[in-house]
Amino acid sequence: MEYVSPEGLRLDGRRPMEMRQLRAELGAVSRADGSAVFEMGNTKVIAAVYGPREVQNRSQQINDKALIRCEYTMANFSTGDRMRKPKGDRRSTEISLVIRQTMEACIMTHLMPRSQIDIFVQVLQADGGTRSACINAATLALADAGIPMCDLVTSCSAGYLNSTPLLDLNYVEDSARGPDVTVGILPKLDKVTLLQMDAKLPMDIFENVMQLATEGCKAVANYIREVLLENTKQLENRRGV
Amino acid sequence: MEQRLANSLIMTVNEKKFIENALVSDIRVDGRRPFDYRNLTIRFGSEDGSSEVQLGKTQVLAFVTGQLVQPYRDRPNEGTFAIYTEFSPMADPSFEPGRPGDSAIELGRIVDRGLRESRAVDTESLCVIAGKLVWSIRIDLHIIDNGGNLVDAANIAALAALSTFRRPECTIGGEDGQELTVHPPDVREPLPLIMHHFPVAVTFGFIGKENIVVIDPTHYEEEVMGGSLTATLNTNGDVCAIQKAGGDGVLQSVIMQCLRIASVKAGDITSKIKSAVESYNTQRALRKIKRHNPSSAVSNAAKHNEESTQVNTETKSIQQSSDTNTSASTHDVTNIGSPEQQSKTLKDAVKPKHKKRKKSTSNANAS
Amino acid sequence: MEAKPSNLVDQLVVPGDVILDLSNMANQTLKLSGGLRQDGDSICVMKAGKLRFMKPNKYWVESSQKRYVPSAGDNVLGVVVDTKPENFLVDIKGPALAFLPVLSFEGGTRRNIPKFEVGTLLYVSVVSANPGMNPELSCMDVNGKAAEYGVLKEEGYMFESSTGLARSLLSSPPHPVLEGLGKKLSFEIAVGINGRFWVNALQSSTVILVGNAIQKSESLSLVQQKIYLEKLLKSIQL
Amino acid sequence: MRGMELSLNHTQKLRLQRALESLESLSSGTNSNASVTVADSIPVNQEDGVLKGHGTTDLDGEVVATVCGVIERVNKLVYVRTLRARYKPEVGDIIVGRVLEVAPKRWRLEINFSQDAVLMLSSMNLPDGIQRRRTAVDELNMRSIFEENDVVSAEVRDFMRDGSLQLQARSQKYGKLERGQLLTISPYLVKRRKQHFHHLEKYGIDLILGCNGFIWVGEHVEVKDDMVEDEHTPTKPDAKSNKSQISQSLEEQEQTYTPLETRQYICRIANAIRVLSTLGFSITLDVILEILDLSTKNGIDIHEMLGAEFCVLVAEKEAERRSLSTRKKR
Repeated sequence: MEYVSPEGLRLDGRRPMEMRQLRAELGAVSRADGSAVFEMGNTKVIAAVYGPREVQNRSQQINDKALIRCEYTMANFSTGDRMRKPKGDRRSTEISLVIRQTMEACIMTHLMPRSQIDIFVQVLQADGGTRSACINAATLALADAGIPMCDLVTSCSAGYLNSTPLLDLNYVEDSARGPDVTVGILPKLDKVTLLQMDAKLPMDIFENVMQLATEGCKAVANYIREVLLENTKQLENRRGV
Repeated sequence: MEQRLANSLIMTVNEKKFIENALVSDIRVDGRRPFDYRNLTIRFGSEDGSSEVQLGKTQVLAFVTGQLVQPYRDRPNEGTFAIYTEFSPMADPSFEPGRPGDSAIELGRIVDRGLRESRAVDTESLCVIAGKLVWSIRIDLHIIDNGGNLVDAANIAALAALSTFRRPECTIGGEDGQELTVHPPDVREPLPLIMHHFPVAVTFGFIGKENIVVIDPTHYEEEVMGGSLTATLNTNGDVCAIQKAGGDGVLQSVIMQCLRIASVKAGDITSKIKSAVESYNTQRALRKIKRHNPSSAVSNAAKHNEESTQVNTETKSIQQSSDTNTSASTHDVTNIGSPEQQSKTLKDAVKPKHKKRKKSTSNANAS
Repeated sequence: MEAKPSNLVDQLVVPGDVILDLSNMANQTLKLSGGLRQDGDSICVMKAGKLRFMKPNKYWVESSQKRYVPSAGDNVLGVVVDTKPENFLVDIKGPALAFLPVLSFEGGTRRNIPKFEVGTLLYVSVVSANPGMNPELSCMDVNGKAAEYGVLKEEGYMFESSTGLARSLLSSPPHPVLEGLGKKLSFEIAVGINGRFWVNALQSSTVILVGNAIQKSESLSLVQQKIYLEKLLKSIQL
Repeated sequence: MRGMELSLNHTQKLRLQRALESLESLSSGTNSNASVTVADSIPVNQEDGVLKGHGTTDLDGEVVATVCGVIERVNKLVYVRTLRARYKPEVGDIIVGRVLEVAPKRWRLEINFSQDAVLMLSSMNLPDGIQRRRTAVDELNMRSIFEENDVVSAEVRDFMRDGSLQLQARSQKYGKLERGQLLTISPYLVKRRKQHFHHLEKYGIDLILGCNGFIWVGEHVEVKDDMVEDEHTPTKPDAKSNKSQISQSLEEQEQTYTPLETRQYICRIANAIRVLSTLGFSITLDVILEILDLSTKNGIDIHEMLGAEFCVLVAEKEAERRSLSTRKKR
């Protein structure tokens, strides 16, 4: 199948190195301490953060840092085929684990000992790159909850189809069973915290694709930073003196 | 509370600091350098498709079995391939009995992704009748002892087991071309799987503030490290899968350096697996010659003949069995033990036990 | 009348062995320690090991195992796992966590309770060990002095060993490998009878060498140990 | 816009926008560059020596924010004041909390902090008011003081050695709160003041602005010296109490009866606070009273106070108020 036309356009009309439209909104869940909706094109996820709060299961309490928990779910209506998916299948357990460990790397857990932070992410519409969108939404929600972090984490994916590196794969491109590289970076430190990859790719091409995904992460980081700054200013202005 | 304290590994402050400090002077607690792999031993069981891998103190058992099933609707002419992991508290008290924990699932997913997504096993050759019957390959990974770096050990065990696994040969016959014969191993030599390449997982740990890279971390080092990266590569230098699930951030240049080191290690490990498999195959060939030794066969000859005739009549049409779950427990098939056992396995190969009697009566009725 | 000690003394015994028959013994007091029990008229062995005897009448079975059975008066290496208002919970490889009262330090008062983070390595003595109770530890000797007890320096590395190896490291004549290494290298070592030893030296490589050599020596016979030691010392000089 | 689930019509939308814009222009002059987000570096003069406060960390010699908020500088101290976040207790803060659990010698309170707060039996005055030894009987009667889900006002005492938070209620003004509403808002909207207890005599209402964002609006209760009376009237004999049961229950009824008017005022004030908090305006007594006046003057029903029109009105009013106050300063 042709994923890149001779004119250099992808199926949805993007250029190979073009990202989908980003949209973020803070405060989507009023009960939560922090929440956000994040959209990458047609992929839409919602994240809510509760905490830091008292540890619910005493035996899990950690004496020198906060306990981070994460639950990732995919809404039944998020994909084309509306199947009832069993809760806690292997894929979502793994993604929950990956999101938790990624967020743990940037949350300053030692500042909130003996407490617990819960991150809930739910995919409302899946159109490729859900993992990245979830991480971006979680970052926004954590920042909204005022939880101290040493850096933001932003994520973006890239693939390699028709001998062309493609940024931010959508569902059709994703299901082509080609290589799919998901990268999560700490933009300020310029370090990679999350890196997942499937299928086969020679090493030098992999480096290019990873580089492309990293650029995508940086673009996401700029957008997220703008959103947060705008939000902070708004809150401060409204509050008044 | 106390229970949890007793089950979790508590490292002393001294140990944590020492591991970091020693790494600054390029040495690890077990005397290795940062980029030394532990001793790797690969052993095989008496049956095809089983292997035992020992990596330092880590021990993993892999068992491959095959079964005839209906294929997935979206891939009608491909065999299926699944990985199951078993983390028993025997290997490490921190593993909880019952439901597989996060680490068990992550391990399964990493091995699965490395083998399946890179198409290491030729699944198309596992198709028997398109859309109706394919071989389903199942790998069971049992952790026997956790000495750290389970992923690499499990991956090697899976590769070794896959490369010695053999499935019974099947032929399709009958007027409508829908009749299936599963040939017992002593009638036709069972077939090995077609492996396109060997994706080998190599794990790195990042320890301390400077994120010093170590290869093949022990479970002490795993306790201390801030993050890890598992790269699955083959000998052609292709990257088949990478997993770095959060944790401390590292520079891109470090990741590329890891990949280059991993590629070298993957070459070493692949040749180790291949030589182990080769010696196993020669041994197997020797055993087979012994097996055909007439003296042992004489006593069973009469019964044996009966068996083989029975087998030939045991052909059955697929339509008849489409509702039943056709199964073939191949590890039994390959085991040439007593004739009683064989007769059982042959019947097993075409239908489940509880349907056995019913089926034979219905067959009789039909004829 | 002085009874002859059992003829199995210093021999290997296994569970079920009868070491003494009380029926043909005159009225005599016996002290039985770990691994022995009285079954009617006979004294039976409960665990595999070497039967030991101490004059005048004490018997016990000595064995090497991974777990430690606490007994009063032993000096052990413990790891702090939790802090409670009254006690530190310390892991000494025993069947239950041991309590170290916050006041059992030299000059310990309510005001100067030490602060130990989880994972602090301590050299402590077992004060009491009764079945059904958590063992109690102390960081003082009988005179209430700190003596050698307390926190070990936050460097060096703690190695695990069997109780048998720990005992042989503490025994006299000294453990040949330890003695041999001590002549050539400079390092500190603290051995807990509970199967842990801590090694510290200026160079990390020395710590690793000493620790691994000692761990390896357990599976070697005396002669093999000597050969191993010679080889090892040669390799260092190279 | 955050927290706005109102459906505004076109004019309302424009009016609200204009009001908010004018608010923005009013405050943007003061500290426009002081806002930071996570991982933004904070410009500091390293030579002067900097003390890094809350919400900052050191990254390769650079001071970096760890939360979103506003940079504040006090002499050498640099810190980031967070906006939306959980409550950060300071010793002496007056808070309102909800009892979660009655534990041995203590109550556990939910106060919107990262952990539950602890109110020891020993750090509160018993109903008889006298400082005395707490006996086992007192311990058994703890539920008669506070039960689960009671709302309590107290003061932050200190942090214990293990990091948990201790409260105290050693004054008659602290204690159980009854006959009113508990509102929870974001703590950054409540400023630390000298006065957190307000008695609105005009309406017969108590208003407690807890520093933790829990706000109590309830019927006014006279802080009286209960124990004096109690001591004068020793426990009545059983027979007598039986007789007086009917009269007593009437008496009780009278005690617990809140006049309709007061109840309406409670709701009105509560709704005023709700509107302010959805708009994200800081909540002080003056502002609340002003909104209350606004609602009564315009004849707006209590339930209409949460509607779109009133919300816009409040925003306009606030913009007007703030512009007036800044003009006055000039």
